[in-house]
Formats: sequence, structure tokens, C-alpha cells
Amino acid sequence: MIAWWQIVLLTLYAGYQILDELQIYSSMSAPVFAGFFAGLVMGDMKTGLTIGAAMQLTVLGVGTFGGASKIDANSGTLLAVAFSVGTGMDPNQAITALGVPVAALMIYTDILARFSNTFFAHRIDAQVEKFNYKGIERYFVAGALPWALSRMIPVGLGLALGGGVVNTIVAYINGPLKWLGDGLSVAGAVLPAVGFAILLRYLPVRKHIAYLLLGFTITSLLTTLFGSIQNIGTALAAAPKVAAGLGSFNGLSMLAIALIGLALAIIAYNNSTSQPAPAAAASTKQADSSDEGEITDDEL
Amino acid sequence: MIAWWQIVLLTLYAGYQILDELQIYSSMSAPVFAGFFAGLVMGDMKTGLTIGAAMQLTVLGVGTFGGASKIDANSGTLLAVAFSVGTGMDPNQAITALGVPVAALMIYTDILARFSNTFFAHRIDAQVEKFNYKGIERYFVAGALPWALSRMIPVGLGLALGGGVVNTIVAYINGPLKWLGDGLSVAGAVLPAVGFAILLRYLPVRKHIAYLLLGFTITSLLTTLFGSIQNIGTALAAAPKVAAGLGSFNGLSMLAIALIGLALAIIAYNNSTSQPAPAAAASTKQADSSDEGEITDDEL
Amino acid sequence: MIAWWQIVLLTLYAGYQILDELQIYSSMSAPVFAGFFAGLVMGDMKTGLTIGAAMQLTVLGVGTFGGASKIDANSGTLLAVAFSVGTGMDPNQAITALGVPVAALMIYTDILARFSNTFFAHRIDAQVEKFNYKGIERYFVAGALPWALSRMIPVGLGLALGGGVVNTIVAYINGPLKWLGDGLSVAGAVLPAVGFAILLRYLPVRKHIAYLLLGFTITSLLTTLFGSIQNIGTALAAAPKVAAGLGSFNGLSMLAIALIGLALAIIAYNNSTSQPAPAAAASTKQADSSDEGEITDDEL
Amino acid sequence: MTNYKLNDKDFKQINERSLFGFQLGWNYERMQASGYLYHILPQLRKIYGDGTPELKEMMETHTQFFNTSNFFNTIITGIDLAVEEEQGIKGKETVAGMKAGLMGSFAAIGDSIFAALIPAIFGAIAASMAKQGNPIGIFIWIAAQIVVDVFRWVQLKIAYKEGVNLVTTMQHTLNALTDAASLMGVFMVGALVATMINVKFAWAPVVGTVPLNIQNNLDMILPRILPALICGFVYWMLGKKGMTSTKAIFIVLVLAIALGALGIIAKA
Amino acid sequence: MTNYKLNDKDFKQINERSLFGFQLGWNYERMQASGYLYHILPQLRKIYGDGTPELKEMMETHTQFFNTSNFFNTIITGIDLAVEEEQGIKGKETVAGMKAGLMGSFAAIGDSIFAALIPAIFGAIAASMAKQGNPIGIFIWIAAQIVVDVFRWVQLKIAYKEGVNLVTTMQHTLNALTDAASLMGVFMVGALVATMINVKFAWAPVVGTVPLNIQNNLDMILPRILPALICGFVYWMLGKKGMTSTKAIFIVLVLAIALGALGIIAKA
Amino acid sequence: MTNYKLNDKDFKQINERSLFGFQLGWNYERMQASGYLYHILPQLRKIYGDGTPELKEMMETHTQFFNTSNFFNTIITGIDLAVEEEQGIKGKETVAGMKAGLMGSFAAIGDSIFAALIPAIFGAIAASMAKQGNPIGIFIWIAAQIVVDVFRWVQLKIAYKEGVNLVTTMQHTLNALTDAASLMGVFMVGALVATMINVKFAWAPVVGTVPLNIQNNLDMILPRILPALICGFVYWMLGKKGMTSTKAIFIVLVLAIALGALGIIAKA
Ligand SMILES: OC[C@H]1O[C@H](O)[C@@H](O)[C@@H](O)[C@@H]1O
Ligand SMILES: OC[C@H]1O[C@H](O)[C@@H](O)[C@@H](O)[C@@H]1O
Ligand SMILES: OC[C@H]1O[C@H](O)[C@@H](O)[C@@H](O)[C@@H]1O
Repeated sequence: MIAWWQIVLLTLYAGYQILDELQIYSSMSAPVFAGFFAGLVMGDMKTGLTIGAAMQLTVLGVGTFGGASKIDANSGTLLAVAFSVGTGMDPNQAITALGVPVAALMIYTDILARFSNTFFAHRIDAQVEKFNYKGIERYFVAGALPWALSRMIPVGLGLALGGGVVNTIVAYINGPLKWLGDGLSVAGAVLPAVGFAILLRYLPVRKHIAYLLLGFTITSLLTTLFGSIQNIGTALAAAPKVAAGLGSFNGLSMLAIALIGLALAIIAYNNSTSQPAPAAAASTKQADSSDEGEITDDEL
Repeated sequence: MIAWWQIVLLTLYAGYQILDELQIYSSMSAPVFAGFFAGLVMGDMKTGLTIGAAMQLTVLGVGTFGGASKIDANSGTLLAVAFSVGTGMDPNQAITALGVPVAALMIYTDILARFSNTFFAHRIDAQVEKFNYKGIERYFVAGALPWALSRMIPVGLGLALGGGVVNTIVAYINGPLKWLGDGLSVAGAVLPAVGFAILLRYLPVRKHIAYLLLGFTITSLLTTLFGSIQNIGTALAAAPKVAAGLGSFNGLSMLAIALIGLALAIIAYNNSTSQPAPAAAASTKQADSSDEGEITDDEL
Repeated sequence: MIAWWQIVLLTLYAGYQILDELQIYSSMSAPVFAGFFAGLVMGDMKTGLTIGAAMQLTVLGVGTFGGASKIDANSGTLLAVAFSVGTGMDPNQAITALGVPVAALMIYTDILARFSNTFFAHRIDAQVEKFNYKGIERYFVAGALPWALSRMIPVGLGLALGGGVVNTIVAYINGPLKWLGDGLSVAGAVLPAVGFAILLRYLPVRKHIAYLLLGFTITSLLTTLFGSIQNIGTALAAAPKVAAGLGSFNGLSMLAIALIGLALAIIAYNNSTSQPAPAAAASTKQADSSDEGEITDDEL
Repeated sequence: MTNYKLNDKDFKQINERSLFGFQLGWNYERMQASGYLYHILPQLRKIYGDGTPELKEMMETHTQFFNTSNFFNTIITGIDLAVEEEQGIKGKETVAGMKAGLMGSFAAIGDSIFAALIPAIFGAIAASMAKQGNPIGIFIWIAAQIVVDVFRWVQLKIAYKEGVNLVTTMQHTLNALTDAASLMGVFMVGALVATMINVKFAWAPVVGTVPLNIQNNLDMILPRILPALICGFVYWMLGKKGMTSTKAIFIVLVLAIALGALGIIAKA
Repeated sequence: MTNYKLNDKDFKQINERSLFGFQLGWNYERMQASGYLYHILPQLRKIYGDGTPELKEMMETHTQFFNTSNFFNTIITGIDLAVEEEQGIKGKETVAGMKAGLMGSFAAIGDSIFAALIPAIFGAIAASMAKQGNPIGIFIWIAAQIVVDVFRWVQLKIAYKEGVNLVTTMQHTLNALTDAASLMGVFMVGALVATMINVKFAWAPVVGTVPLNIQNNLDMILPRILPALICGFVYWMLGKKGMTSTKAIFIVLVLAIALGALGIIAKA
Repeated sequence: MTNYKLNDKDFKQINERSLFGFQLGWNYERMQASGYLYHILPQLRKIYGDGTPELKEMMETHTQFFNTSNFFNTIITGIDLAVEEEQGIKGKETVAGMKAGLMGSFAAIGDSIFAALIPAIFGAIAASMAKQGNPIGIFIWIAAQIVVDVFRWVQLKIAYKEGVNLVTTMQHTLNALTDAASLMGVFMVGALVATMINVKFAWAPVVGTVPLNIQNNLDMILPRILPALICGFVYWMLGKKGMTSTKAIFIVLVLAIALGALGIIAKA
């Protein structure tokens, strides 16, 4: 189970991450970092990374625009990692059974935080009238409290009290509801598709459809090749005499793919900045086309 | 041998396909479809597809321009498939020994069809004078007859009577003329080169030489990689303990390659439409360069 | 050891190559050719090619600009190949222990040659006054002598007299200084990095950074794939039953990679020539950026 | 101004006759002339009235020589009918001139897109899949042609509405499109050369005591270089004066049989 | 012209307050208004003097509604302070107008670059490495954000010096940059779809006597086609009216559980 | 107008002297001056007549300092002779000015194309093949240089005919060509870095009880990252003040020997 000091650390981090995201945006407020951190705290980095990665992909490109609340994948990750390691729940199931529902519920506490800060705004008005500079600053900084608490309270309570519920879930999906457990694992593998699709909705996908095709096709061919070789390497391990001569085979490097994407982006950038007039035209077009991609956001 | 109902079906299709090609152009008049159809009729889809594919590649991009007659690869395919399945002739030999010669001979019946329709044109003139609308339409639609018969008669006769000749050929190239049989197989493998070269003559190859290089090089590297892996996979089948752990390995997906080509085409299209003036200049240039590629066509 | 006729041939070539480089530039004056030639003369083409290739890569793109002397990798190659084959020295060690130092020393004889020709220039002035056309031409052609001797003398002497020194070196790095021998091998593998870096300094690398990324990434992915397959193929040789079914696997073709680079270059060329005005702007920019890459050259 | 105004039923009828009956009457004397008359005959009758001298004059006009790409023909039809509907018999000269003027360029551009490029690209995909025993590529091509036929269907009404302007506005887009399509065509030919010409050097001359594996040496330099050379050779041959594609096919046939029989090249 | 001239210590203070305290007071009523006041309060006091009516007037001005991207906000701050320093209270209208005028466009462009694209690209790299148990990608992202923060830091002084001109000169570069970044974003999504959605068809209907391996047939046509179709389906679904991303997540969750439980799809 | 008109035999003679004898007299004082005189001496004699004062004056003119790329020199020669043939001794100032004016730019562009880029690209191909024991790449390079020499041969007559105009019309094409060639050069360097620097981390520090395979961890992130880092380091070093390529070679030599001897890096 989860030790008290683990609860404390995770709860403190839950408070920290929302402040980080609002301000310095160090990316230590991203689900993948949350997973990493929670994994370290719980003593199982691998599980943490697995869950963090899946949650990250699920909300890829979901930013907070114009103050709209978004699904809080960070807090969801914390609970999923903690209980997956704590109760031995399958990480893939933890993502779908815990991570996503918690993340969705936390939209409400986000709204609460954004609401309660109105109170401080009015106190500041009053201090302005009194030329009370310290007062202005105090009431402003005090806004950190609702923000932090909006994450710390639910995460802390969940970690402290949720064990029973989670144990019950685990018992069921390993027992009578095994079909559900299997389904949850599959769902965990499918979820990133949502993140990608959301992201495409925000990107000018029609304008750059060629690059979508390139990214997909190049990667699918290369990942098949690298995967086949890994596959053969693993199979050959059954033949020690042969395997002795083999090195180890790695999967496709995503950084390499990203570098190819970067190169294509630089080429396009150079093209567009080297032709003043038409590029201007193109950019207005792009503005239009990105409009078209807008989706109604998550105020629920 | 070939059953009477198979002859009937193939002959009907031979008539249909020329009308399809002249009008709706559904691509059911393409050699690869002819091979598919004939394969189904003859009860051996694989042989049909093999022969159809080879014939398709041999005439790739050979269209009928300005009424010029072209080699009729569809009818050639029908006979090659029918006799290959019917007499057990090797498909690769059937392509070169039957498909191509038949296709070439049919140029003459195509010319006949285009000729005989002159008769109906003059009848229509007469009906116009008489305001006989039904007559005009009747004589126009009657033009379908010469067209259809120009394919049905030779194909039907060939299927019904050609068996003896084909059997003799097969006997020879499996017996005393085995060297010829081998040569015919090799020729079948080389023939697509003609189709590709013809196509390049019609395309602005100088302008797009870069893409010829890219298409060739990318594909040759990837097809070597996919082929090597398939090769290893097949070899490992001799070691059942190891092979147990292996999945199956596929060859390079041509659709993937086509998608890469499509992406490059889209990028070029976007580039050229985003710069009004120079693109216009470029297009006239292209018109020139495609002229240069013209070749004297097949009126024989 | 090295036979007298080998010394003669190599010395003659040393004289030839500098004249070739100054005039017709047939590329038979390049280190890789020097290695090839010396390998043939010494009866071990493979060693010649290995050393020639490494020396070529080390000075890749180092041209002689504005009469600046450069490291003479050709002569260095000749001596390294001759002694590597003659004394059985490891080729990788010969590159670093002999090739590079000799190449650097020869900068001085190059300067000497460029200097002594001043003498002939003044004789020509005198002949001009006398309308002595034959004299002008004779004194001009005589300039070939200092050039040729500036290479033939050091190379010839080195080959004839250097054996003892080289033998001592070999004895040491195979004996008490084995660590140095190992280090020299590693250094041979690292040296091409210098050639590449020098070349990048002369190229507008900022402008074309995207292509640096593409070249590197595409090649690193493909070379890993081809290498892994070769690796598996070699390992499978230990299992004769399986290996029987295998073909042979080659490494990545650099010509293929060069063709991809060529294709990209053609695309960029077509883009820039199809837009008169902006391309002009771009080219001035490039001129600037290539300035920025200049490095102080090797007059020592 | 005549009294008849074309409606959607008319467009449907013209399109049907165009898609299923435009070239049935093709002949060397007047090519698509009778098809042109046939596919607008009902509309001509409505515009000029049955049995009128105007109708006869126009019917005679439309049986004159006509030839264009049957993928673009209804663009000309649309412009034609817009003029005839507006001006009646007075538009005769205009119509005849416009038909003669446009048919050439639409033949060129239409043939290169629809009779060469699209069949080449989709034919290549279909054939390469068929070679592996997979008929899916055939259906992909059929699907693509359905899209093409939708395009053929809609252009009539657009041309009718836009009139001659259409031709100039279309020009640039069509050029860019043709260019992009031919780029893809060239790319695909490169890819096909690398995969579909499956021959190798079988000849292994014995140098000293070991046979020289020429094919493997070529593979080291550039995989699939032999197919590239063969295709380059045929390309060069096709550039010779008097060469036709049919002749080229037979020359290659004979050469390949000979080299194959001699054991110099073999199926890969 | 007021008497105070901003110096580097001022810029440092503003930047620190911006990076670490700009959105603490965020609320539905005036969004970033109190943050705006807070982060320039010390400078306002120096410009107008403590306790002066001008100071109060400007403090009131800066508590009005304000909302922009917190990655670009100090560009507006820089321009604002250049005006106030120069014109004092007389610049009030200018400042208020400028703030309202610019905040919208900087919100749009800032959000798309810094809140969507960069997190998408680096998040994707980090997640794909994390999936293999490797935390390096997380540190790469952190490094990237440090670069971003340097960028946030320097822009204040540039904006202060260049004034409003900056906005127009930046426009073109920013557009090109956004465009290039979104190109890379789209490319990466394509790559991620091909690697990160690890499901396959498990359903193998028995045709005749042999089970049909649907997944292998799909692989032959195009590897990873199933993930592409799934993502395409979700993309289409998100285009439906009234669909939100949270709803979409739950719909996919339920569908995937159902198809998984029925054995139609499975983890790859 | 002088009495002599250059003919094809003249061009042949000039080209031969240029290709095989232009730089034999190179010296620090006047560089290619005597070569310039030598390669047009027979033509000068025909234009001005043997023993005339005009001939002496022009011979003296042509022994003045001259230096340009020996791949472009006959462009200047062609323009020069067109002027001298037309104007004789009156063209002396023009010719001297033109020579001085053009030699600089042709040196720059010629060196970058023919002395840096082409040798780099073909040298790289030849070397990478030679490394595998295959001399074919060497012959490819020789073939390429033959093409270059054909180019050197034809430019003389073109320059003679077009005169000074040529320089301006060539400018744009040459720039585009240099740009494309350098693009390919940069691409190839990237490729070479990925294949030709065959070192790996041999150092495997023991963490806990297991040795940490640093090389494999790097491979997982990005294959061939170590060669890229090494090359980046040398690139940076070459940017330091006072660094020459010879110095850099020796520094790398010493560092590599040290790291190799210490067992930190090893041949891959
Ligand atoms: O849209 C502008 C801006 O709006 C709100 O203030 C927040 O959502 C910010 O994250 C966002 O940048
Ligand atoms: O060239 C225009 C046109 O000419 C003839 O009518 C036929 O060959 C058609 O297929 C072609 O489109
Ligand atoms: O830089 C112009 C020119 O200068 C000198 O003459 C030599 O170094 C030549 O190789 C070079 O082309």
C-alpha cells in the first residue's frame, strides 16, 4: 500500500504542478513528468513512465486557452501510478480505470479555483484605493492558495482514502469482471488516438496534409523494419550459439523522426521567409484554415 | 481445357471492356482487371492476377490519344490467362508467348472498328435532313456493334480454336525448345521495363528528374531491407525452435510508397499555387518539355 | 620491404600528381587515388584503398584557395601505404603515425616550390623584351620542375631511407608502447571527423542546416538497419542449415544516399531558378553566410 | 434570347449520354462528331423546336468534325449550350469557333491527366498488389475512377454557368494539378523500376579460379541498378526516330529471350 | 516626459514577477488583470511617485480586464512602460487601447505556439521515450522550456526599446514560425499515430476451414493502417457539433472496452 | 578593328594550354601571370604581328599580376580576346580593367564549386566505397572530372561570343548552382558523419553491480549520436581564433590517442 510520506510528497507535488503550469511552465507540470515523479516516489519508475506516457499522449496538445478548463491529466497520472504500484494493478488498466476518470473529475476543482480568485481581485481593488502596496501584493500572491488547494485536496484525499475502492476494483477486474479488465487494457492502448485527433483539430491539418502523410508513412515503414529486426533478434535468443554473435537491436528512435520533421519545417520556414509577398498571402490562408479546425472546448 | 461457358463469359467481357474504356472508363477495362476477371472465370485467380499485373505494367501509361490505336493488352490478357490455366502453361511464358503477340495483332481489328463507323456517320447525316431524331440516335448507338465485335470475334475464335496451337507451343517449349521457354520467362520479367519507359516518354521527366531519383532510390533501399528480412524469416523457418517466436514478415507496401509520392506532389502543388506569376512561367516550360517527350505512336 | 622499382614508380607518381592537381585536375591527384595507385604498386590494393579513403576523408573539401598551401595528403598517403604494406604495419596506425605527419611536413616543400617559380617569372620578363617567344614558353614550362621536385624529392628520400625509422616505430607500438598503437588506431577512426568539420566550415551550413539534419538522420537510421541485417546474416552463418537459404547482405549504398542528396539539390535549384527576384536576394544572403564560415588557412 | 432555359433534368440527361454514349460513333472521318450531336440532341430540340430550319442548321453544325478528351468534353458542351440558349441560331459562328478553339487544348490536358497519369499511378499500385496475389489495388483504382466520374458529372453545370471565363480561371489550377500529378507519376515510375523488373545477372565469369558474382558487386554499388539500366536503355531506344511502343516491346522481347536463353540474365 | 527612466534592475524585477507570478490571481471576472498590476507595480510607483493621484488612476486602469498568452505578455508590458515613462498619465488612453488591441492577437498566436505546438512536439518525444522506460526525453523537454523561458525573458527589453513598431515587424516572422512549427506538429502526429497506438485486429473469422488473418492482410496493404483509421475516426467525431474532447475520451473508452472485451481488437 | 579573326584552331590551342599549362609558372609574386601570357601568346602574335611595339606592350600587360580560379579562367580569356581582336592596342585599358575586375569573383565562385564542393562530394563517395575495398567510386569521380573539363573547354568560345554580357547572365544560374551544390555538400557531410566515423564508447562504468552500457543507451536515443557530437566539437574548435585545419588535425590526433589508450572510446 501507499506510505504516509508518499502521500505527502505526491500531494505537495500536486500543488506545485498547477502553479508551475500557470507560470514558469517548466514542463515539470506535464503528465509524463508527473508519472516519472510518482514512479520515483513509489519506487517503480518504469510503471510511472508507462502511465505518464500514456496520459501525456491522451491529452497531447490540449492547452488551456482563454481560461477554459481542461482535463487534468497530471492529477490523474499521480493517482493511477500510486495505486498501480501500491496495489499491483496492471498499469494499462490503471490508466483507463483510474487516470482518465480522475482527470475528468478534476475539471470541477479547476473551475472552483478560477472562481474563488474573484474574491481576491475585489480585495485588491480596495487596497488600490488605500495606496496599500503591500496589501495589493499580498492579496495577489494569496491567489496561489486556491490554485494549489484545488489539486492538493482531491489528490491527498484520494490517495489517503481511495485504497479500499481501488482494491475492490482490482479484485473485480481480475475476477468476475475479467472481460472488463481486458477491455480496459485495450482502451489504454487506444486512448492516445484521442490525443492525436484533438491535436490535429488544433493544427492546420488541411494545409499540411502532405506532412501528415509523410510523418505517418515514413514512420510506419521504419518502425516495421526496426520492429522486425528486434523480433528476429529476440527469436534468435532461443539459439544461443547464433545469438552469441549478435549485438542488441533497438526500436526506431523517435528523436530521429522528430529531427526529420524539424528539417522539413526549417525548409518550409526558409521558403516562406525568402518570398515576402506570397508568404504573407499564405499566412492569412493559414489563419483561416486553423479557424476551421477549432473545436468547442471542455467547459463541460 | 476451356469450357464453353468460360468461352462465352470471356467473349462477352471482351466486348464489354472496349465499350467501358471508350466511355465510363471504370478501369474494369484495364489489363489487371481483365486478368482478375479471367482468373475468376477460369478458377485460378492467382494466375489471372499475375498475368494481368505483368500486362498492365507493360502498357503502363499507354493511352489512346487522338484516336491512335494502341496495343490491346486487355484481349491479350484474356487469352493468356485462359490458356495458361487451361493448358497448364507457365504464366510467365504465357505473357510473352501469347499475351503480347495477341495484344499486338488486335491493333488491326481496332482500326477496322474505327473505320466501319464511318458508315454510320453518313447514315446520321441522312437522318438529320429528315428530322428523324429516333433514326439519328439509332444509328449512333449502333456504333457500339463494330466496337464490341472487333474484340469479341477474335477473342471468341481464339479461345474456341486456339487450343491446338497452344498445346503444340507448350509441348515444344517444355521439350526440345526448353531454352526458348526459359527465355520467355525472363522476357516476361523484363517487359514491364518497356511500360515504364513509354510512360517516362510521356511524362516531363527532365523537369521532375529529382523525383525519379527519389522514387527509385527510396524504394530500392526499402525494398532491399524488407526483402532481406523476409529472406531471413524464410530461412529461419528451417529452425522451428527459433521460428516459433517469429511473426510473419511482409514485403514493402507499394501503397506506402505511393503515399510518399502523393505527399511530395501535394507539397509541389501548394508551392506552385502559392506563387501566381512564376508558376505560370513554369507551366509553359513544362508544356514544352512534355512535347519533347512525345513519341511516334502505334498506327504501325 | 620496398623494392627499388616500387620506389621509382611511387616517386614518379608523386611528381605527376601535383602537376595534375594544378592543371587538369583529373582527381587522379586525390588521396583516395594515391592510395589506390600505391596499393596496386605495392601489391595490396585493399590496404591502399583503406589508407587512401581515410586520408581523403581527413582533408575532405580542403582546396587550395588563393595560393594558400595545404596539408599534402597525397604524399602522406603514398608513404603510409608503402610502409604499411612493406613492414606489415597496421593500416589504421600507418594513417596516424605516418600519413598525417608526412602530409603536414610537406606544406614546407609546397611553399618552396611556389617561391622558386618567382625566378622564372623574371626570366620571362626579360624574354618579352627580346621578343623571344620560344624563350618565354621555355621558361614558363620550366616551372613544372620546381613543382614536381617539391614532391619527388621528399617522397623518394622518405621511401628509400625511412625504412629503419618505420621499423623502429612498428616494433615499439607492437611492443612496449602497445597502448600507443591502440590509441593510433582509434585516432585513425576519429580523424575523418576533422575533414567533415573543415568542410562544414566552408559550406553555408546555417543556411542548409535542414539538409545536414536530413543527411545525418536518414543515413543513421538506414545504416543501422542495413548493419543490423548484416549482423544477423553473419551470426546465422554459425547455423549452416539456416544459412543455406540466405543470400548475402550488403551495407548501405552511399551512392544511393548521394542520389537522394542530388535529388534534394535539384529540387532546390529548380525552386530558386523559377523565382527570379527572391532567389537573387537569397543568393546574396548565401554569399554572406559562406563568409561567416571562412577559417584561417594553413600557412602555418 | 430563345425561350428555353436548361434545367437539372437536362443536365442529367446530357451527362448520362456523355458518360455512356459519347464515343460509340467514333470514326476516322469526323471522330466524336456524331457523339456530340447525340448527347445534346434532346436539348437542341427544346431550344429550337422540332422541325424548324434552325434546328436542322444546328444539327448540321454539330455533325462537323469534333475531337477532344472525353473527360473534359462537357465543359465545351456547357459553354456551347449557354451560348445557344442565349443567342439561338445567331450564336452559330461563336459556337463553332469556340468548339474548334477549345477542343485541342482540352484534348492535350485531358489525355495527359486522365488517359496517361491516373491510369499509370493507379495501374501501378493495382499491378504491384496483384503481383502478390492481392486484388485490393484493383478496387482502389475503381474507387478512384468513381471520383473521376463525379468530377466529369459536375463540370457540365459549372461550365454552363461560368461560360468562357471558366477556361481562363481553370488554366492555372489545371496546370498546377497536371504538374503535381506528373511529378507523382515520375516518382512512381522510379519506385516501380526498383521493384517490378525482377531480373538479375546470372553470368558469373570465372576470374582466376573463383566465379565473379557480378550481381552482388552491382548490389553493393546501388541496389536495383540493373533494372534501372534496362529501363534507361528502353527509354533511350524509344527516343530513336521511327520507333513505336509496339516495336519496342518486340525488340525487348527478342533481346530478353536471347539473353535469358544464353544464361546471361535470369529471373530474380 | 516623466522623471523616471527604467533600468536593468527594473526589467529584472518585472521579468521575475512575470515568470513566477503573473497568473496567480487568475479569475473569471478579470482574468490576468491583477497579475498585470502586480508585475509592474514597483515601476508604476517609481514613475508616478507613491501616493499621487496619477498613480491611483493608473493602478485602477491596470486592474481592468486583461488576458493574453503568458508567453508573450511582457511584449505588451514593454510597449506600455515605454509609453507611460514618456507621456505619464497623458498616455493613459493610449496604453489602455494598446493593451486591449494587442492582447487578443498575442493570445491566439502565443497559445498556438507555446500551449499547443511545443508541448505537443516535446510531449510526444518524451512520451515515446518514456514508453520504453527511458526518462531522457523528459529532460530534453525541460531543456527546451528553459530556452523558451530565456525567450520570455529577453522580449521585455526589446519591446520596450522598439515600441509598437515591433508588432508589425514581428508579424511576418511569427507567422512563418507558427506555420513551420505546425508543419512539424502535423508531421509528428503522423509519426505518433504510426507508433503509439498499439492495437491490432484480433478477430479472425473462419472462411471455409482456415481462419482469415485480417491483421496480416491489412499489414500487407499498408503497415499501421488500423491506428490511422482509428485516429481518423476520432478526428471525424471531434468535428461533430457539441463534441468536446472530454466527451470524446469517454466515448473512445467505452468503445475500446467493448471491442476489446468482445475480442475484436487487442493490444498489439 | 585588327586584321585577325580567331578561329576554332585558336580556341583549341588556347584550351590545351589552359588545361595542361596554366599554373606551371605559379609564384607568390605574380601568381598566374606568366600562365596567362603563355596560354594566349600565339594568338597575341597573330593579332598584333610578330615584333611590333603593340605586341610588346600587350605582352607586358599580360605579365602583370593575375589570379583567378583555373576552372573559370578562360571565360576572362574569351572576353579579353574579343576586345583585343576588335580594338587592338586601344583596348589595353579595357582589358586590364576587366581582368582585374573579374578575377576576384571568379576566384571565389570557382574555388567554392570546383575546389571545395565537387571534390568533397565525389571524394566522399569514392572514399566510402574504397573503405569497403571497392575502387569503383574512384572511377566515378574521374568520370565527373571529365565532365568538368568538357565544361572548361566549351566556356572559352561562349565567352568570346557573348562578351561581358555573359557575366551578368551567368550570375543567377551560377548562384543557384553553387547553392544547390553546397546543399548537397551539406547533406553528404551529414550522411558521412553517420557512417564514416566509426568509434564507440567503450567505457562502461559499473553502477551498483552491473556495468552501464553507455553506447547502447546512446543508440536508443539516436543512433550515431557520438560521431555527431565529435564532429560538432571539431566544428566548434575550428571556429576558435587562430585555429587552422592542420592544428585541428593534430589536436584531434592527440585527444583520440589519449582517449583510446585510456579505453574510454574504441573503434566500432
Ligand atoms: O488564451 C490566452 C490565455 O488565456 C488564459 O489566460 C489562460 O488560459 C492562458 O493559458 C492563455 O494563454
Ligand atoms: O486526344 C483526344 C481524344 O482523341 C480520341 O478521340 C480518343 O483517342 C480519345 O481517347 C482522346 O481523348
Ligand atoms: O583562389 C584562386 C586561385 O588561387 C590560386 O591561384 C590557386 O590556389 C588556385 O587553385 C585558386 O583557384
